[in-house]
Amino acid sequence: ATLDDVKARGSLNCGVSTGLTGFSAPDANGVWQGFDVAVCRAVAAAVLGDPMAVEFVPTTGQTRFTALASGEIDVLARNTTWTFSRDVDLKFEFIGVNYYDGQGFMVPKALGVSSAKELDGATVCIQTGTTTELNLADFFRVNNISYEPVPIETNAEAQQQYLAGACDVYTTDASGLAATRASFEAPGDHVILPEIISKEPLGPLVRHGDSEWGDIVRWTLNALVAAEEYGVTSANIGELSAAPGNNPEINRLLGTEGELGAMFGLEADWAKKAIMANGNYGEIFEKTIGENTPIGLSRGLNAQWTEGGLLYSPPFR
Amino acid sequence: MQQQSTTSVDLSHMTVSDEVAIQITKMNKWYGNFHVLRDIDLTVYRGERIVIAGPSGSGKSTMIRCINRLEEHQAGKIVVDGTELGSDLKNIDKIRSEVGMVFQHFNLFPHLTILENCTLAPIWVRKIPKKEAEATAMHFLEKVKIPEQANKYPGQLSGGQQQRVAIARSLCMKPRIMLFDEPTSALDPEMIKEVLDTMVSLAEEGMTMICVTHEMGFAQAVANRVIFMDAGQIVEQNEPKEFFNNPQHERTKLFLSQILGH
Amino acid sequence: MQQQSTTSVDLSHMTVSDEVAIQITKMNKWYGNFHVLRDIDLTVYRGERIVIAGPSGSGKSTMIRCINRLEEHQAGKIVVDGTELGSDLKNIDKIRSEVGMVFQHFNLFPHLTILENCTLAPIWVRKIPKKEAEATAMHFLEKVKIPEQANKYPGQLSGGQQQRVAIARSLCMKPRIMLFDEPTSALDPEMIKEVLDTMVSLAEEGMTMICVTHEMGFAQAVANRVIFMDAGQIVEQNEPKEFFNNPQHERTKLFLSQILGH
Amino acid sequence: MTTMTDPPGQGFRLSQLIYDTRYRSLTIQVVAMILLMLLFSWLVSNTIHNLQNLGKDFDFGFLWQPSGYDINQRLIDYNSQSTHGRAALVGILNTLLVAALGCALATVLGVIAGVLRLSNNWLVARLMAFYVEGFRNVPLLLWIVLIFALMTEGTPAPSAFRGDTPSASMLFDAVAITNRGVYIPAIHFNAAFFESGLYNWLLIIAVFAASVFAVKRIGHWAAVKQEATGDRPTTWYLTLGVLIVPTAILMVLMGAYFDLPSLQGFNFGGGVHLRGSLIALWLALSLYTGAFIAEIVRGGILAISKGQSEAAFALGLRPGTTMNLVILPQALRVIIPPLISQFLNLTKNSSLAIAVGYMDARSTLGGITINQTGRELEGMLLLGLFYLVLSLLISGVMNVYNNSVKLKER
Amino acid sequence: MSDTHAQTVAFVRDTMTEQQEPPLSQSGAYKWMRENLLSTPLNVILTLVSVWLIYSVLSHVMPWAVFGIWDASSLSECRTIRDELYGADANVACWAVISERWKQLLFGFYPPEHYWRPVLAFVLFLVAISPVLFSSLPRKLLAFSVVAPFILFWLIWGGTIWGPICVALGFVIGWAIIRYASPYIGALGSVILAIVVPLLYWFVLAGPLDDLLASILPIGLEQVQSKQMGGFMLAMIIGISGIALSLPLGIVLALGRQSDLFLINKCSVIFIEVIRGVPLIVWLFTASLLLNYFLPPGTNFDLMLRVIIMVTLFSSAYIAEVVRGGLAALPKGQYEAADALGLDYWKSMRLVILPQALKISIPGIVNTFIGLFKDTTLVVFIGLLDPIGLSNAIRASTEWNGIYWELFVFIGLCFFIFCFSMGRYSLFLEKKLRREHR
Ligand SMILES: Nc1ncnc2c1ncn2[C@@H]1O[C@H](COP(=O)(O)OP(=O)(O)OP(=O)(O)O)[C@@H](O)[C@H]1O
Ligand SMILES: Nc1ncnc2c1ncn2[C@@H]1O[C@H](COP(=O)(O)OP(=O)(O)OP(=O)(O)O)[C@@H](O)[C@H]1O
Ligand SMILES: NC(=O)CC[C@H](N)C(=O)O
Ligand SMILES: [Mg+2]
Ligand SMILES: [Mg+2]
Repeated sequence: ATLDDVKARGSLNCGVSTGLTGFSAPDANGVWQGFDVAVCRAVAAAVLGDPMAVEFVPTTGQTRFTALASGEIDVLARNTTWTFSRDVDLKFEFIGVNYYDGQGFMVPKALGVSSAKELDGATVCIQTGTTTELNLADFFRVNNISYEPVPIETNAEAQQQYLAGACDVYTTDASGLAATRASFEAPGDHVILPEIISKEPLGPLVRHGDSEWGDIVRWTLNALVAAEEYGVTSANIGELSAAPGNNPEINRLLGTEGELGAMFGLEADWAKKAIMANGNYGEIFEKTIGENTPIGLSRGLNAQWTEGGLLYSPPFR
Repeated sequence: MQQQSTTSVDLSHMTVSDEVAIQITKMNKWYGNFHVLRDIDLTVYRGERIVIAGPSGSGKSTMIRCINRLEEHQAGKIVVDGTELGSDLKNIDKIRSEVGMVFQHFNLFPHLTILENCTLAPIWVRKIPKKEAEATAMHFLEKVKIPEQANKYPGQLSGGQQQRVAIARSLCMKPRIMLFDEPTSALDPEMIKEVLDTMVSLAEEGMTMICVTHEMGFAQAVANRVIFMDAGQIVEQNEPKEFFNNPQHERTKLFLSQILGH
Repeated sequence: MQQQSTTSVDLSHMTVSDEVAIQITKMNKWYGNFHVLRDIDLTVYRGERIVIAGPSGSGKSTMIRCINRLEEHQAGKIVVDGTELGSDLKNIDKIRSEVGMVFQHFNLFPHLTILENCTLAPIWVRKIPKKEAEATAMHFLEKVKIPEQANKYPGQLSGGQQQRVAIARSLCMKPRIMLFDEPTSALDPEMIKEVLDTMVSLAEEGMTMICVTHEMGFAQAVANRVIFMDAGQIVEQNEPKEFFNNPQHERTKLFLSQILGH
Repeated sequence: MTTMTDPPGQGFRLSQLIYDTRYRSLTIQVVAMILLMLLFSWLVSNTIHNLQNLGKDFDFGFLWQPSGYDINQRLIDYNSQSTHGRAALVGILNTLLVAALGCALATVLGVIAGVLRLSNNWLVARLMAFYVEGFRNVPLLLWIVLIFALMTEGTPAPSAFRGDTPSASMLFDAVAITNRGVYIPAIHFNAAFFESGLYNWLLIIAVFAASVFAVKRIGHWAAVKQEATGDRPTTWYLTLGVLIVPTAILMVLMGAYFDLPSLQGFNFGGGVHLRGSLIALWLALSLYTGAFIAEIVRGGILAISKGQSEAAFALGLRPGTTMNLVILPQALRVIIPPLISQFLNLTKNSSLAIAVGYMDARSTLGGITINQTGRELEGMLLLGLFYLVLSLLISGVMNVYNNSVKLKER
Repeated sequence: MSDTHAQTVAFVRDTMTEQQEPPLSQSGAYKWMRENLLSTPLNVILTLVSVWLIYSVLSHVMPWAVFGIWDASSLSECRTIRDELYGADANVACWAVISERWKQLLFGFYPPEHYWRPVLAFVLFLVAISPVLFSSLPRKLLAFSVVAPFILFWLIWGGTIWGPICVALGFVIGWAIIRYASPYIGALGSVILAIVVPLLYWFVLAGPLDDLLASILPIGLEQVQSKQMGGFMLAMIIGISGIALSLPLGIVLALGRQSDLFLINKCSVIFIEVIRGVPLIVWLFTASLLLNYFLPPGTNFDLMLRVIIMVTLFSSAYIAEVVRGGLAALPKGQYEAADALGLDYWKSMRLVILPQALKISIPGIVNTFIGLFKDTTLVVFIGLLDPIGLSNAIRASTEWNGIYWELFVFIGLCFFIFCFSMGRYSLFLEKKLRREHR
């Protein structure tokens, strides 16, 4: 089983994107950082007790699924949209959503375009092997306008082509657009068009057939979300986990009460370690892509359900 | 054709024993549909020196190549030193290590020194310690009169010297029978003599030899028996004097007239 | 060196006209800074058969190659059949189609049959209808005694046959002068004879020939004149009998003693 | 006295399996067969097991499902509603297109460079040596990336052609070189004979082919005439006329006109769009392979000994005729086999299209389709088969050619 | 009849003419120019075109390259310096990216304090390969060539020294069995044993033995992950191990293709043709994506190792063809002489045929290696950091975003120097072989 493999290996193989600032990119020291990376680290912390025990495998839109299916990676955390066919036909298991997104368009301001409908005849940079590629085809077909797709492997390449003017428009998940624009020299020269043409619930996924492993990843993600909901942060987690407090939900989450960890073969404090890795969901968001980062994404749909968002962790019981 | 100086050697003191070295009975061979050797019958006694002559394409090479199984015969029987040549690899190996062969084009191994050429088979086939093999090799190199070349490579030797090395290489396996396939026909006239002299000295020691050659001087001087082949058959065999002076078969007469008429 | 059977031919009935075929005056040639031909003066009359001899590197090949401008000379004058060889392309073409040349290595075209080899130039240079060219070619192939090979490819012929084809190929252009550059030196002894015989029969017909060769038998039998070259110069020339029996120059004597001493 | 033993007993002994030449080869082959089978069944059972674990099957049905993605360069009708199979076909055609274009240009470049490298012009020969060594000793991928970068970074975007004082302008008002590719004039018909452009072009090609055939007949006629009279009639103007006039007349009849590219909206409209990816891949493949071909051509010409041309000159043949009748026919035999294996390499190397996003067979069948359907095993198998069949076809052609031109030897 | 001319033309030279200088028009720079640049109108045109071409390329490239800026820490800093020095519209190279990152391009993310290891490994590799490449060197060096692979492996990947030693021990065991056991159990038996025993040893004993030795005497170097290797070092590792490992397989395939045994022959042919008929990149994808399908569930090994395996299979097909050429070039007499001396198939191959065939094949092998070395750049598509992959990574960093030519020029130059000199070596070897064959 995957869990045994990971334990035996002593490290988690985690598929991430080849480089998307804020989501997954190596920093100056070669250490991977970002929103998606944090999920991997949390899982590694939960399973192995060490958030750094992760081997990151950079994947492109095209290679990610084969990498996962062939077992080269144990979990794929690469802003991947949860779709029916990926779940059912490609035989993967999406274990949740860590970012609710939609597909957007970015154009240079100088082009004077204000709506995606005005893009008739435009050249569009698009990452191959993504849902955005399919959505794009649908969008232009439905609106009966023409376009010229320029297929591209990685975000870095797309950025380069777009900046060089080899395409008029770059389209991908809105979060990806924001992240890309943030790394431009002059982000202000580019606008993200108002249309969001699709639903893109992005989440980590694992292979079909190993439900125990799926459970571990799923509940690790849930733990991060729940932690934010219950106000467990990396600042107060030490205190909270030292002794059982009066919130049983928190106690069960942090393993000071009940046997949740043992149920799927982890230590009792698995969730504590996972949260300690990078903080709770909210902390991770703020640190990596939040409004105070150059990427500057607001929580929007990704706020807790209690705050009008869609994040809703099932109970730890 | 130049007559060689070898005519002066007297080999009459040498005895031929009754022991059979090679016994070929009703041997036939085909290349595809082409019948190369037809009903060959031949008995060679130990110590005999046989010369095979015949026009080109008559199957001389093929016959002696059958004797150490470089070619496979398809019918009949070849018994060498009491061992029948069949498809049994062990027998083949045994026979090959008892039968030495010298080729027209020497076929020395160019990447090995003369000494290594001579010790290769003794060491790897006979499993003789290297020292001993080298001593034997030097002995035979002295015999063919080129011990001083032992550490050179074949490419550095003249054709005649190369052929003598080839003979020494065969001798190092201490074979009981030696086969020669036109050993001098790739050589310049001066070198032919060197090689023939070596062969004569071998003959003097009583080695059983079968030699395909057109050197009729050599045949007359050394052979016990001359065999004439044509179209895959043995047409005539006789002792040399009779053979040359008094050929019986028409084909032999014709052949001899051509050979000697040059 | 074997004396060829050609010695028995008698060419004394043949006439040499007064007409000048080739006139070379004060011709000089350099390869880079190397002075290959120095002040060559030579007059060849129509019907003459000239043999050029000399040590290797003396410039024999270079000289006859200058005659049909395979090499360019840098000073002096070459007049062939009344046309001066200069840089004028028309003259060069004219001379080349009147001067036939046979090379040491035959240089047949391997992708064409013998017949095509022989008709190529007549058709494309002389603009002769194919039928006619083929008839001529067969005529000359018969002359060199290999009409039956007409449809084979050069690779299928022996060296001697190939050289005879090369001669026939030149003849098909009906040249008035033939140049031979060591036509037999790439051949086996038996084949040399075939080719020399062909050349003798050409000589008998009164063809003007210049021939670089070491076949002194041929020179004695066929040539009107033997020219001896050394170090890029004509050192001595004379009729064959005189040349061989009574050489004048030291250099010639030395050369002849070496050649004939074999 | 003889020491002949009786022939060994006729009974079959086990050791004969190893020591008897009759059975030995059989034994070896059977053992090899068994080992091979074991290896295969091991691999297959692993695969089956792994597929089962993943809950997948082995099924080519995906080829008939709609693909959902668009392909920018398509030689046949295709849209996002077409099947994956058709997408694969589009990719295959794109591969064949760039391979064919590449082979053609590489041959031209190679022949020119190879011949010039032998030129007695010192400067030109050096220059060509520089070209050959430069391209042969640097990885193809680098050249592709480099030329693509040159395309995208070194050329203006279409927007540069816009405005009253554009910073870039079209060549002859007909060709626009942009970082999205090159736009060249297209030929259109306003009195076309058929609805579909394809048929019109087929008609033109047919007429042109007929002209080519006629030219061949003219050549034949000239040859016959030459055989008969010895003089070859001058035919070049006839040839030229026959080659051009009928096609030209047909074009005029069909109302052919140039459709010049012009800036429309975001991009140039009209004309033919040669995409940057195609151009970069094409140029890089051609330049790279051209360098190898140059060496082959040079070697081929050098392999024809100097004696051949000297013999031809001595017979009075002019240099041109010598080239045509003596040197080339021989050089071609030497050149063509390695040339074809270069074509093979070029075709395989076209799979580097991945570096520039050119939609070839690997990108469609072996890329997006695999990714959208999760059929990596099936997809890669088909892709491998495609290349394999292509290679075998090309080398088959080579063998036929080799056998047909083999020189006859004794 | 007037056979008189012969008499009248009789001539004997009395004074020999001396060697003279050629006429002026025939020597010196003038002649050289005339002949090499301006001999015909076409040539004049070609010369002019070439001069123009060279001028226009150099006039663009030279100032760019020569005035390049070597000292800056980012592209924008480069641009500031350029603006100060030459003004804003000057076009000059920013070589600073090379001076800052060249180590990365050479070694990837190999820990800098351990750079000496790959460097030393490279030097040792050169020493090990030299007796193979230059036959004039003492044969004793070959002994070092045999142990070198283990040393090189250890130097580059680190870990305890016992790992490579334990692996090497397996080979020693196999060799010892063949050497000493064959008199007792026969050639065939000893060969089978020599394959089975080391395999058993490697699978069962080597691991524990390694651990044991390591715990007793922990000598070793710090371990370095394959992931950390990149750049030219990666290209070298893949190329060299690919060729070295494919050599035995290639030889076996070549022998198989020459074999009379139908099945063996056909299998070799199919293997070779299939491998060669499909682009390397497809094989690399297979290695990275599909290999796990064919292996037992749960196997998971290093991507680099998988690439090396695939590259080995790939180049073995090419090597097989090269070796086959070498085998075919040997005269039939060599095979017959070996047979006639009583050598069996394997002995005659090992002692007589292969030593000669391989020597003839070395130029071809070197050429295969050059091709393979260039092809290692393709690993960028499966996520390994070869020089081109690293250049992408460097470009992706904020400091150097937007830099192209400098990196390409540097990488191209490195490849060129390496491949060109290897190519020259193989040419030299071919010429030498041709001389020796005469
Ligand atoms: N491998 C082969 N396949 C088919 N035919 C062969 C083969 N080897 C030899 N032959 C034919 O068998 C016949 C006998 O050949 P063999 O070499 O024994 O003749 P030979 O008497 O030695 O002639 P030579 O004096 O020319 O060496 C010849 O006609 C030859 O063409
Ligand atoms: N292309 C060339 N470049 C430079 N030197 C040459 C060239 N061709 C020939 N030579 C030199 O010119 C001299 C005369 O050569 P040539 O071939 O005419 O001699 P030869 O008398 O025909 O000798 P041989 O009997 O060996 O054929 C020789 O020293 C030769 O080395
Ligand atoms: N642009 C991307 O890399 C991801 C696109 C999209 N979210 C997908 O899963 O296909
Ligand atoms: Mg024979
Ligand atoms: Mg000469």
